[in-house]
Amino acid sequence: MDIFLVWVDIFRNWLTAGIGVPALAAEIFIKIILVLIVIVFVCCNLIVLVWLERKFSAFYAMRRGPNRLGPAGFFQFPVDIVKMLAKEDIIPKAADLPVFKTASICAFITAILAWAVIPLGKGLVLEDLNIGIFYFIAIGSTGTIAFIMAGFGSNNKYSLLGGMRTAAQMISYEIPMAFSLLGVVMLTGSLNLSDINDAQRNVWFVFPQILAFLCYFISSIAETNRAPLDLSEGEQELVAGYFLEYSGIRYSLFMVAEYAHLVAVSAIASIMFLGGWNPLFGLTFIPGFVWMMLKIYFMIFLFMWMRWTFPRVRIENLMHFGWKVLIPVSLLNIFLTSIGLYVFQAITG
Amino acid sequence: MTMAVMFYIIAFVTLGSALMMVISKNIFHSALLMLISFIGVAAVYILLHADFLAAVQVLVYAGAITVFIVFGIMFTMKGEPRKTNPFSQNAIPAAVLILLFIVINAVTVIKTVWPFSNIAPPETTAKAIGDLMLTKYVVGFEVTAVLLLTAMVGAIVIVKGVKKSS
Amino acid sequence: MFDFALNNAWLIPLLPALAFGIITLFTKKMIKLSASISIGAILISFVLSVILGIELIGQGDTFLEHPYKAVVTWFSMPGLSIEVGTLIDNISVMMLLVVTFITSLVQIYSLGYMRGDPGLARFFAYVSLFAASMLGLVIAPNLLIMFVFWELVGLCSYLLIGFWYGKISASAAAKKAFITCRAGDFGLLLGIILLQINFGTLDLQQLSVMIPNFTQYTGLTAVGLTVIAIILFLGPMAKSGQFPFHVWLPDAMEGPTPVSALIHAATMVVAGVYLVGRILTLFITLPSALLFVAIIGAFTALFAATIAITQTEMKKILAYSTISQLGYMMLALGAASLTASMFHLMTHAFFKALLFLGAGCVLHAMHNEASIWKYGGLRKYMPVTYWTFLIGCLAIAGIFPFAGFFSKDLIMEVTFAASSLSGHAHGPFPVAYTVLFLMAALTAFLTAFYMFRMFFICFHGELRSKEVQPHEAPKVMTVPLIILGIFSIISGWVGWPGLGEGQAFGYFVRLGEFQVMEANWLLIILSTLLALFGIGLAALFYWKKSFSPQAVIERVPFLYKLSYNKYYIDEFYLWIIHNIIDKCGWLLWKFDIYVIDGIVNGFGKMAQWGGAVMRKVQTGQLQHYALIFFMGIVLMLLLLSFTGVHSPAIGLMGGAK
Amino acid sequence: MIDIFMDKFLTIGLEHFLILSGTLFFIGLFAVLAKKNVIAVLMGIEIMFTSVNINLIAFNRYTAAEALLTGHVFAIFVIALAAAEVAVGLALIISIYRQRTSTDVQDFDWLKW
Repeated sequence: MDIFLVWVDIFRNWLTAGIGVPALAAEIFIKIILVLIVIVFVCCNLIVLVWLERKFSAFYAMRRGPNRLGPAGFFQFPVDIVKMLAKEDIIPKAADLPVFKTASICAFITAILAWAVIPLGKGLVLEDLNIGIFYFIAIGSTGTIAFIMAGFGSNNKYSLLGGMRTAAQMISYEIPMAFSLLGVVMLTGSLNLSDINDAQRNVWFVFPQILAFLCYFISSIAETNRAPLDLSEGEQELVAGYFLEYSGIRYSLFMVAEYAHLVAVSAIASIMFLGGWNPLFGLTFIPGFVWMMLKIYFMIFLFMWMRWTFPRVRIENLMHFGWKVLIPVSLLNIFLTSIGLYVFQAITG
Repeated sequence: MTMAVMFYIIAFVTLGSALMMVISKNIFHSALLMLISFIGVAAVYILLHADFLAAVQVLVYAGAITVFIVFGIMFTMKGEPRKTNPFSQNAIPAAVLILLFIVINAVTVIKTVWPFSNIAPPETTAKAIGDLMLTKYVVGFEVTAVLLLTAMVGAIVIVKGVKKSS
Repeated sequence: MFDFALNNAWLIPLLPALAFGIITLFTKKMIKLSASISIGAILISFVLSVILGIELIGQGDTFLEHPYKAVVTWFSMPGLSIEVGTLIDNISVMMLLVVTFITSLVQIYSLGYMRGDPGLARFFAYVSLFAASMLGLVIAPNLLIMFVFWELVGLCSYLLIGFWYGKISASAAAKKAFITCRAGDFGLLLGIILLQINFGTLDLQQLSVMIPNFTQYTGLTAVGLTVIAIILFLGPMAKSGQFPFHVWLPDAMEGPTPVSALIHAATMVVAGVYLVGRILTLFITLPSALLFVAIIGAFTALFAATIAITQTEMKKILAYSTISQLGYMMLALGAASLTASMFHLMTHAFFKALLFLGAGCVLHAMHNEASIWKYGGLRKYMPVTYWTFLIGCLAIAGIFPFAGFFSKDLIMEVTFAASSLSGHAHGPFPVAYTVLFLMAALTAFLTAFYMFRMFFICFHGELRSKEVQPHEAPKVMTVPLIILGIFSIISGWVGWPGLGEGQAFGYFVRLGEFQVMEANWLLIILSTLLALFGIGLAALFYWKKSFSPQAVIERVPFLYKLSYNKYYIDEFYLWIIHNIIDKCGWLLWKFDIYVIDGIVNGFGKMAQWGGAVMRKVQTGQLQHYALIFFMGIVLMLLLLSFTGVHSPAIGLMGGAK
Repeated sequence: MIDIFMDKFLTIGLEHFLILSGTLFFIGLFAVLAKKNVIAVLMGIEIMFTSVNINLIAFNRYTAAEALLTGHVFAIFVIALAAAEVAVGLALIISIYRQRTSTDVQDFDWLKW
């Protein structure tokens, strides 16, 4: 069943018994390899996502999109990556060097750290924490600081404004996001993502928690800084926001972070609301991992649809919507959920 | 052994970044070093089997308080960033005082015989904390909620000011 | 009705006080309403007093033996308990009657006299306040309350003398009156405090019980108590214008004439007499003090009379006669006779009020011309005033059957009884009283002389002033005159010698046992003769012009000048003030500036210097404070850990052992 | 002697955490006492709050009589308090800054006059 865990066990046995590596070192070695696998997985996703995004945007704009390299222009992005890595890493003279340099790394790390608790299938997870979802929220909140660092470190007014906008936006939308996830946690009584996934064998939580799902969906758009809520980039007024001064590999790290975050958010959405790796229509012969990826990509599709359909909102509308609509609605959801739970318990005894 | 190594690494990071925070001449760097110190403290919590609190620490301190402070820095910063966080004249007496304190604290702690019970920590802390909070300490919980609301309203009123209407 | 009046005797002073309050606060702008309120209040008080008076007369000496006392405790502390309330006995009721009666009449009279004055409402307010204070003084149950009202009375006197505050002389006179009285009041307060310290009470009844046996209650010697009595007596001396405090009373005539009549003749100035009468036990217990009172009284009487002979202003003459008559009252008290004193107080109130109000009419008619040498022949212009004034003069001169005859005769009689001339003198100082008696007799002669001197100059002969056309005063002024005239005639008859229990004045108002007074024909004839002699002499000098007064003056210019300038007392006082008190003041001022101020400024400098040093510590920097605070903590920690003290604090901090 | 010391040194126990938290606390206090910028002072206070939480949890871990998480609950209360404190503190700092255009604590000397 847990083919992933079996592989890990085999590998560990091979290390300790076969080669004779000490247990602790083997454990650390395995962890490092696993982390690398996760990073590679995320980056692979990135290639697909960038291609998808370009195709989607072309589709919605009634264009063709990339179509020269490879089938349907699929190899456009790898080439782009090579170009980016080869580019000169320009650092402004007035920049706050340590901050400027670490900012992009921080953004990448915080995006990747969230993947530590996200299971892609049964046991297919780095660390199945008891407080997985809470960990996810906590790590998500630290992402803010990377954007501020980037904005500040660039020593550029547009960057600084972009960074501050990002911080304000992310802090504001973290609250409805956490509150909307709280409804699901109340239903399952656990913070563990696997437990939550297992609880949806019969019914997906998107149905009893439709309000929460909507809240989560909107606030995760804000969390990932994607249009129509990508105020921090705001090409028209802020040129490119916090990563205005970045180029080359540092810029690509921000890109990777954004897409990693997008995939993570989608994964959480599918685990929390769409049943995770539980199969649809009893199609159990398809592995859970595939179901999971399908759901993730469905969510990504929704995000992209949103992105290329709606125009960008103004900053005060964004804040008003976050504080005056989403938070009350998510609180209402918690209230309704608790009443529903109480009634349910009263009925079933 | 593992525990000791981890502890000393974490302690080094935590204390070092805290000390650097104090020493740093750039207030923004100070804030970032404070963040590192906070994360180090979260790691200390994990060492103490308090994983829920570690997450809370990261969420509140690293996610919210640091951002607040950075906001405050950005609202109030002016001039050369490298000179934004100088020491005052009483730095040296304060340093002597702090050293004395640290020594006294260490001596006091080492010389004291502590009553150990060493009960194994519960596996899931979140549930236990929730139970305690909503049963035994429910009053404190509610009071804290009211305090937070009051602080929020107070902060808004202080910054925005009260419009003198009518 | 009587019970109501008795139980609510506090209403008698309260009503005028209320009138004062209402007028000052609300009706100051409405003169007629203010006057009505004031007069209405005093009339109600008068009616209440009359009710009390009638009932008390019916009851004989019940209330004299057992005064009605209704009090509540005002404040109380160990050794001192002060009650406020009313003490109703025959003496106070007599005073109530006199005061309310005279006040009512004077207020009605003022309606005419003060007509058109812009401050009339204020006038009525002051008079009401005065009436309230005087009535409160009369029924005060203890010395402290009495003192409070005493001061209030002084305040009203000040306000009313300075009523026309635009006049410099008026305001100066007001200040003079106030300051002079304060000088005496200091003694009074001191005496009261000494009494309180020694006897532990200020209640009049308790004092009158305790004082005769003072050796039982206190450690005082007779000399000590005498000193206290004399210190206490300073207050009455000042208030009643006794020598040497008499200087304010003639100056007080700067006030409106009704005020002079009311306050400086009939009521307020007798407060001193009344107070001494209230605690006469104290003086009777101490013969030396009694003699002191008598000497002061007799001397003042004679002294003022000699001044009055040469004065040229009607009100001044009347003022000196007042001083003289007050001296008589003091003499009577000094002869240990409350009856004689109170009797003379009552009759004097009537005829002196009459005289002053008559003088007011004259002034009114002569457009405030002061000098009597400008008058003359007023008889035909103002007959009512003439006749009533004549009654007043006869009464004060002591001609039978007018009131003054009886009261003055009683005083002579009690003084005579104490002197060695009477053959069976009681008391330790018969010789001294003989002298006093002779002085009183001389004063009686002088009184008759100067009163009729004034009378003849004013009302007989020809009008000397050419500017004015005198006219009779309006009804509202003459009716009070007539009423007072009637009382000046009949009020003396209650003292008819030989009246027995339940009839004689001496039965109702007395101290000690009642004795039916026997007529001493020798004295009666002597005093009548003296008075007639004085009148005759005045008539010869100023009516018939048989002798020229000028010739007499030229014969003894020194004496004339002495008398005319009031024995230079004022100048003497001024000299003292200028040369001694001012110099002392200058000295004290220098002392104050250089020594006291030096010390005070030195403290200030020290504080400044200390502050300048200490403010270095107070930097206002929170961090400094926090640093010092934590330094303190470190010190405490080190101290505790090195001394090894096992205190709870160290336990709290972690229990280092 | 050295063995005992090494043993003490390598066996992580309550004392280690207490010394860690105490040192952290005093470093925060150092920031409070010695920094000019008021935001640095605020950061020092935050550090002090955090270090107190280490104490609470360490005591709960090592000396709790029963397996209750009272220390954790109180740490959460402290964290909430710290959040409230930083919000109000920053609000005060910003409103003072608007009036004085300074964040230097030595300019905040109204206590003096």
